[in-house]
Amino acid sequence: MDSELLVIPGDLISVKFDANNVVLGPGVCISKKDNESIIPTSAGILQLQEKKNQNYIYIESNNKRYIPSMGDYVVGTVTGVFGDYFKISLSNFQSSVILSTMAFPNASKKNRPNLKNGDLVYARVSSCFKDIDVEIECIDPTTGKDGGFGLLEGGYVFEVKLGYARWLFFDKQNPLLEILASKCKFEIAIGINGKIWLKTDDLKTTLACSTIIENCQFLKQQDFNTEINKVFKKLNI
Amino acid sequence: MSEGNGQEEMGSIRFPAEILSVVAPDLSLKRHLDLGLRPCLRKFHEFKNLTLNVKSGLSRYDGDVDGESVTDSPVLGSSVIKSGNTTVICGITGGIVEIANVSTTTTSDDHDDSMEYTSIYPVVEISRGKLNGAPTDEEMILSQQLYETLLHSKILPKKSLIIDNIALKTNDDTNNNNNNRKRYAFVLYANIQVFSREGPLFDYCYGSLVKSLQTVKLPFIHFTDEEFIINDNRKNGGNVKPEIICDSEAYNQLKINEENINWSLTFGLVNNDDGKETIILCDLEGHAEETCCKSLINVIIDKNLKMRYLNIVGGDENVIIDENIVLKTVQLAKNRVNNILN
Amino acid sequence: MPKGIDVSNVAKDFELESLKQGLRLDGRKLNEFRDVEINIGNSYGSVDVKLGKTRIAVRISAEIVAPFEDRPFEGLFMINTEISPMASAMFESGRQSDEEILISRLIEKAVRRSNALDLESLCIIAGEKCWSIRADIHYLDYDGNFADISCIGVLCALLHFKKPDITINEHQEIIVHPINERVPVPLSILHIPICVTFAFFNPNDVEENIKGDSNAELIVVDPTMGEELLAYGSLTLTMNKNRELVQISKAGGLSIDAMVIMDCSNLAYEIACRITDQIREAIKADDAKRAEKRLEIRL
Amino acid sequence: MNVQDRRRLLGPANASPIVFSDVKEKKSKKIQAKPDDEISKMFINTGLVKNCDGSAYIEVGNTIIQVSIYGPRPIRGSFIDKAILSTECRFLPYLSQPNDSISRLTSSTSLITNYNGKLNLSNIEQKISSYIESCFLSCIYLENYPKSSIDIFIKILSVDTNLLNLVNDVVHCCSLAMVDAQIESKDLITSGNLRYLKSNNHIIMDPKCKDKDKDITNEVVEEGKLDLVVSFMNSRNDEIVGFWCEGNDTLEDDVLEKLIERCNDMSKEIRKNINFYLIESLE
Amino acid sequence: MSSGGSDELIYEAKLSVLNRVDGSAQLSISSRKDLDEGELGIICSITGPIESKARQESPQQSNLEISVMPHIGVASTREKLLEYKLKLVLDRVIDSFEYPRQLIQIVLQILNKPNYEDDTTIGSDDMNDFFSLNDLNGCLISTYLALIDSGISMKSSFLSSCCIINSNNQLTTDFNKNDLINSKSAHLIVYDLRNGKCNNLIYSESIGEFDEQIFFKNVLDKCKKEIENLNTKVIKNCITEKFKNDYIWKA
Repeated sequence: MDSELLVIPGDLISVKFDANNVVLGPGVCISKKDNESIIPTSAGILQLQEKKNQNYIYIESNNKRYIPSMGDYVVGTVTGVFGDYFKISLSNFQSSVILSTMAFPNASKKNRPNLKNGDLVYARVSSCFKDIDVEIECIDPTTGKDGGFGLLEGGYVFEVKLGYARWLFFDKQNPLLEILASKCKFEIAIGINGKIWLKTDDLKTTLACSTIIENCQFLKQQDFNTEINKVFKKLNI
Repeated sequence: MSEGNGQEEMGSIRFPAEILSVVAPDLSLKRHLDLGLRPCLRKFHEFKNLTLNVKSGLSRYDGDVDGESVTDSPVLGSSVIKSGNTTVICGITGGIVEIANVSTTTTSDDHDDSMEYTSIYPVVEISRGKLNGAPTDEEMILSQQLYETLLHSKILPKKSLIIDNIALKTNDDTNNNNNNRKRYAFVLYANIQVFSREGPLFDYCYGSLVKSLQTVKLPFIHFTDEEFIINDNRKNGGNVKPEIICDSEAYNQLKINEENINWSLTFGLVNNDDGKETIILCDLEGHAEETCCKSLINVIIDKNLKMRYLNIVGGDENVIIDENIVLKTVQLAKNRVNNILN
Repeated sequence: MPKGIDVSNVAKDFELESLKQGLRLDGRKLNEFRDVEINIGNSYGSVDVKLGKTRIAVRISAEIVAPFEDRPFEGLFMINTEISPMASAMFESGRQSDEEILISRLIEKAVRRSNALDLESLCIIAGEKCWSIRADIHYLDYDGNFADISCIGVLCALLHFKKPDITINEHQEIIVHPINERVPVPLSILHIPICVTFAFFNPNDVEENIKGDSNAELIVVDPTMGEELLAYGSLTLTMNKNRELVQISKAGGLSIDAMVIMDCSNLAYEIACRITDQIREAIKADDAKRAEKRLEIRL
Repeated sequence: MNVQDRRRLLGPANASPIVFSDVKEKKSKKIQAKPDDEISKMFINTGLVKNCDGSAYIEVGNTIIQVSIYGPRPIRGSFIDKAILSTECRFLPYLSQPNDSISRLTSSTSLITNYNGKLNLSNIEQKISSYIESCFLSCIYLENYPKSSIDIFIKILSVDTNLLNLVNDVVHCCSLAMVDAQIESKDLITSGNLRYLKSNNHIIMDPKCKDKDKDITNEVVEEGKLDLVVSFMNSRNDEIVGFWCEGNDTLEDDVLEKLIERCNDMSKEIRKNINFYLIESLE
Repeated sequence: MSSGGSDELIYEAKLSVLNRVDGSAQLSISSRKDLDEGELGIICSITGPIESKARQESPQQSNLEISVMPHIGVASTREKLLEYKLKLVLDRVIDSFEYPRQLIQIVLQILNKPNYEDDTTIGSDDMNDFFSLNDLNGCLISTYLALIDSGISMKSSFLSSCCIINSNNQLTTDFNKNDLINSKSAHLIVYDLRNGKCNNLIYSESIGEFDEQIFFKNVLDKCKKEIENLNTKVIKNCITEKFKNDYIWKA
């Protein structure tokens, strides 16, 4: 981490790039003054990536407050059932997002998904603009199938910080889920909004796994094993 | 409903100036500035006209020349400021408080711990057609600002309010009140009424407060053995028996620190179109100016044209506030204050 | 349920099922009170307390005022329990929710009305001047059980607080001696009431009037926020080390067997004793620290 | 516990208001000397306050009244077929309100805690408010303004007279403001006010003297004193829209008739003056 | 906890001190000269962007709700004015157009004040705390840190500093209540930061008798130095520390 550059809002980023080929991600903007220098708007670790001849610049930080972004996989709670849509809460105290009854596989006017208040869904952010309500969908638009989205039944849901959730979700090299999988069988749905749903065959194991995932966000990788053993032992599994 | 062919003409809408200043204040401001004018139609450095009246007829002693025509108003000093459409009426009333006979022993040779100066407790009320009496944020902030500003201006010495000569108005001479060592002081309250709220409100309220303070006269005090019952509006208790009452006529002028009499002026800073030049606007007025000028400079200048308070708010990131612009503003303020106070 | 926090059915069912199996999500036993962490500040009467993730700061202050007309021989004591959105966005600023009112009543009864603070000792000149003691509780972080932590915080701060020494001269004038001049005076605390809160859950998720083995309520002590959100009722017992019961307050719709309350009080007594000792020790440790510091300065 | 008002700077809690000994009789009389059958001069002005729809200002002696009218303005909520009229009269907080003793005899609680009806209004303020409201209710064409409200805000800036005389001036100030706000009304309301002393059958028009009721314990009880204010629509056949009587005696029918007659005369006199002012201000 | 400071003041700061809110920071400022004086302690929490109440919603920007809570007693008009001044600065630095119709809730709890025991025992109802510059200074720094912790979008970084000119014409950032009362003038200065250097003056408040020369030459220089010092010795460290903890699982 030491080699990575920690920036704070307002700093000048002294990185050379081709201005025409730059894609700005979260946490950076173009200075309004000279229209070319890139300025961070939040504190974090500056990330520069080159993909398909384009430069991606964004700031990585491990925050708590989720801000919806196009394509994110999220875990949400149904907070309202209306005629042709559901209201879904992705994060406490935040404006709810819209899940249309048509955004399900094989949905039609007659074939409505039957969700109740308090139900948990796994979905994908399908429309996200600042000035209008965010929409999510429980369908994989490329295949028209459920793609793993939809109602989450049983198990347990808990919250972690956002950077950690992203790491669990994106980083194929993260060792935690692998070690855990070697200990027990589990189903997991990781929301980029920091909510993780997890289900195993029995309650104790579910409790153990969720406790471990929650606790490991405050531990070094080398301590993961110890933590896992400790929790399993305490619960006599 | 016309059966349109879906080809409705989208005409441009023309707004009158006062509507435009509400729906698009930034545009309104910009268009005026381009013409070298302001939405209020004044020039950039032109102040609003101002009339000050300290014989408003509100005060107890206003009509008094020979001690013969004192009214029974509780107002000890007052003033009225009119500027543009705005009228600010300030009335100062008094209360009496027992000075706590609590003292601290301090061995340190430092200066006195407490300040030598005090302030007035102001309540600002802006009439704006709203029912119910809870003060708005603006009223609360103004009141607090007035309190703090007057205090820091060092105009009202604490000792001017201390009552040291209390005449004993008792027929019973045997009952010597000497063992009553209670000491009393006046406290001053200000009630500031604002009508037709417009323009630099703090400046007007502060002006009316200071002007009123200059007219305050404090009545003579007697002890009484009469059973007076009065209705105390501010307390739940209802009836209280005052131990001291004030003479209906005799008074002293309140001693204030005349040298520190000062005046507040607020300026707005905006960028003109090309962003190279910063324009100073005097006495911000109206919706467009008040919402769009996010960079402000508030200066308080005293009688001797010395700066007593400076508040720079750089709310607008496009306005660079440098030494030059501040100096220019302060100079404008000094000229204006010289006109008003001297 | 407070606005803004959405608990999914999945989480509810799981929590309840865990409780049935005697497991709590934070790994505690059902009858286990969280560890209390007491930090005493530099100023007298300034205490920070943590109970798990729940955290408060208490500040005691004193001033000289006139006593109430109908109680000329007593000083004043008031507790301010305003909860800001700092603790959680579920608490609105400037508006008291029902939960807040409940918490402030609990504390009021536990500390003020139980005469933990000897008001008569605050009298300076009868009918004229007395001390007014004020406890401001600042709620910083919320993970359940504000009642118990508030009580611990206020008592600890009251025990730690010292008011400046005063003398009255021949003119009935009060002279206050700053604390760096004369040794300040501690408050007179008559006993240390400690609150212990229990939360009740209905295992079958329906209210039933007749209790039996099949639907005996689940009881946990010192509930977390998650548990409070799920609970059907709560019971706060206030006790002191003399085994005196100061307050019983039961809220919520679930009916509770009288014997259950007996069991709860036994547990509450144990906890109250332990916490009382902890408070005493914290104060003692701070006294020792201060004495050492004074010695250092003298040397 | 006394709950501290955290939204105002009230100063020390133990401060008591200044109490003045009475202004000596001869001196107070001197300013207010006026024949009993004369109406005192008033200074009137309209349209001074800009951020409202109509305003008026009246100065009579040391009494100063300001009225602002907001309306007709749209209201939220469900449809109503005519405008809601509301009136709020406030004295500046430091003014001692006339006939305080009346309010104190009727309610032992103090002014601030009076929460019945409108928030924070004292008894006197409420009485004036409701008198004005009932006068104008019968005068304004409320049905012309559906789904709206018309709010009258009366501010007493200074007061140096008795209650009913003040009410008399308030009525005129409101009428002027109503004209300034161009609210459609049946007529312009004016009123007359007098004091009747039963013992010597004496009538004082437009009585400017203050009530001697500062002190309940040794109140000066004037036997057979009656104060009367009657408000009219003089262009509508002298219809009476308001009637308020305060006093400690009874009235015979014929005397009452006579008194109303005298009030009407006074009302007409004032109406003439107001008409004159309005015509002047048009030019 | 990162601590450090200048020759005159010791700052201690820590981020992410609270669990329920989205960003938080605790700050204390104390005098190096007189350790017995006690510290100014402030804790700041930020929640947001969250759903705004309908009546507070603004169509294009986020709405800032700022509450300052005193260490003793309830919030009064004094705190209202502090909140207003804070808002003047935060409106400039928070990128409020990024979160239209949303609410950002900022709570500042004053935990300690230097020598507060002395203040409260004097039984007067007079407002003892005449000067709010110190509080404003602490509030600004802790709000900045909490904002950084929350990840809320900002146009620039900022820090503040305050100083007095005492009766001997000396400029100092270390002063107690007495010094303040007897000072010739007192100043609070806020700058935005660019790469650790003071960039633009974004807020200033000066009370007392002073002239333009003193303000521009001495006061601004002194405060700039203090701000840059604070940034390099304390702020940077505690932000780095936060990120180390946040990404501990990567190590």
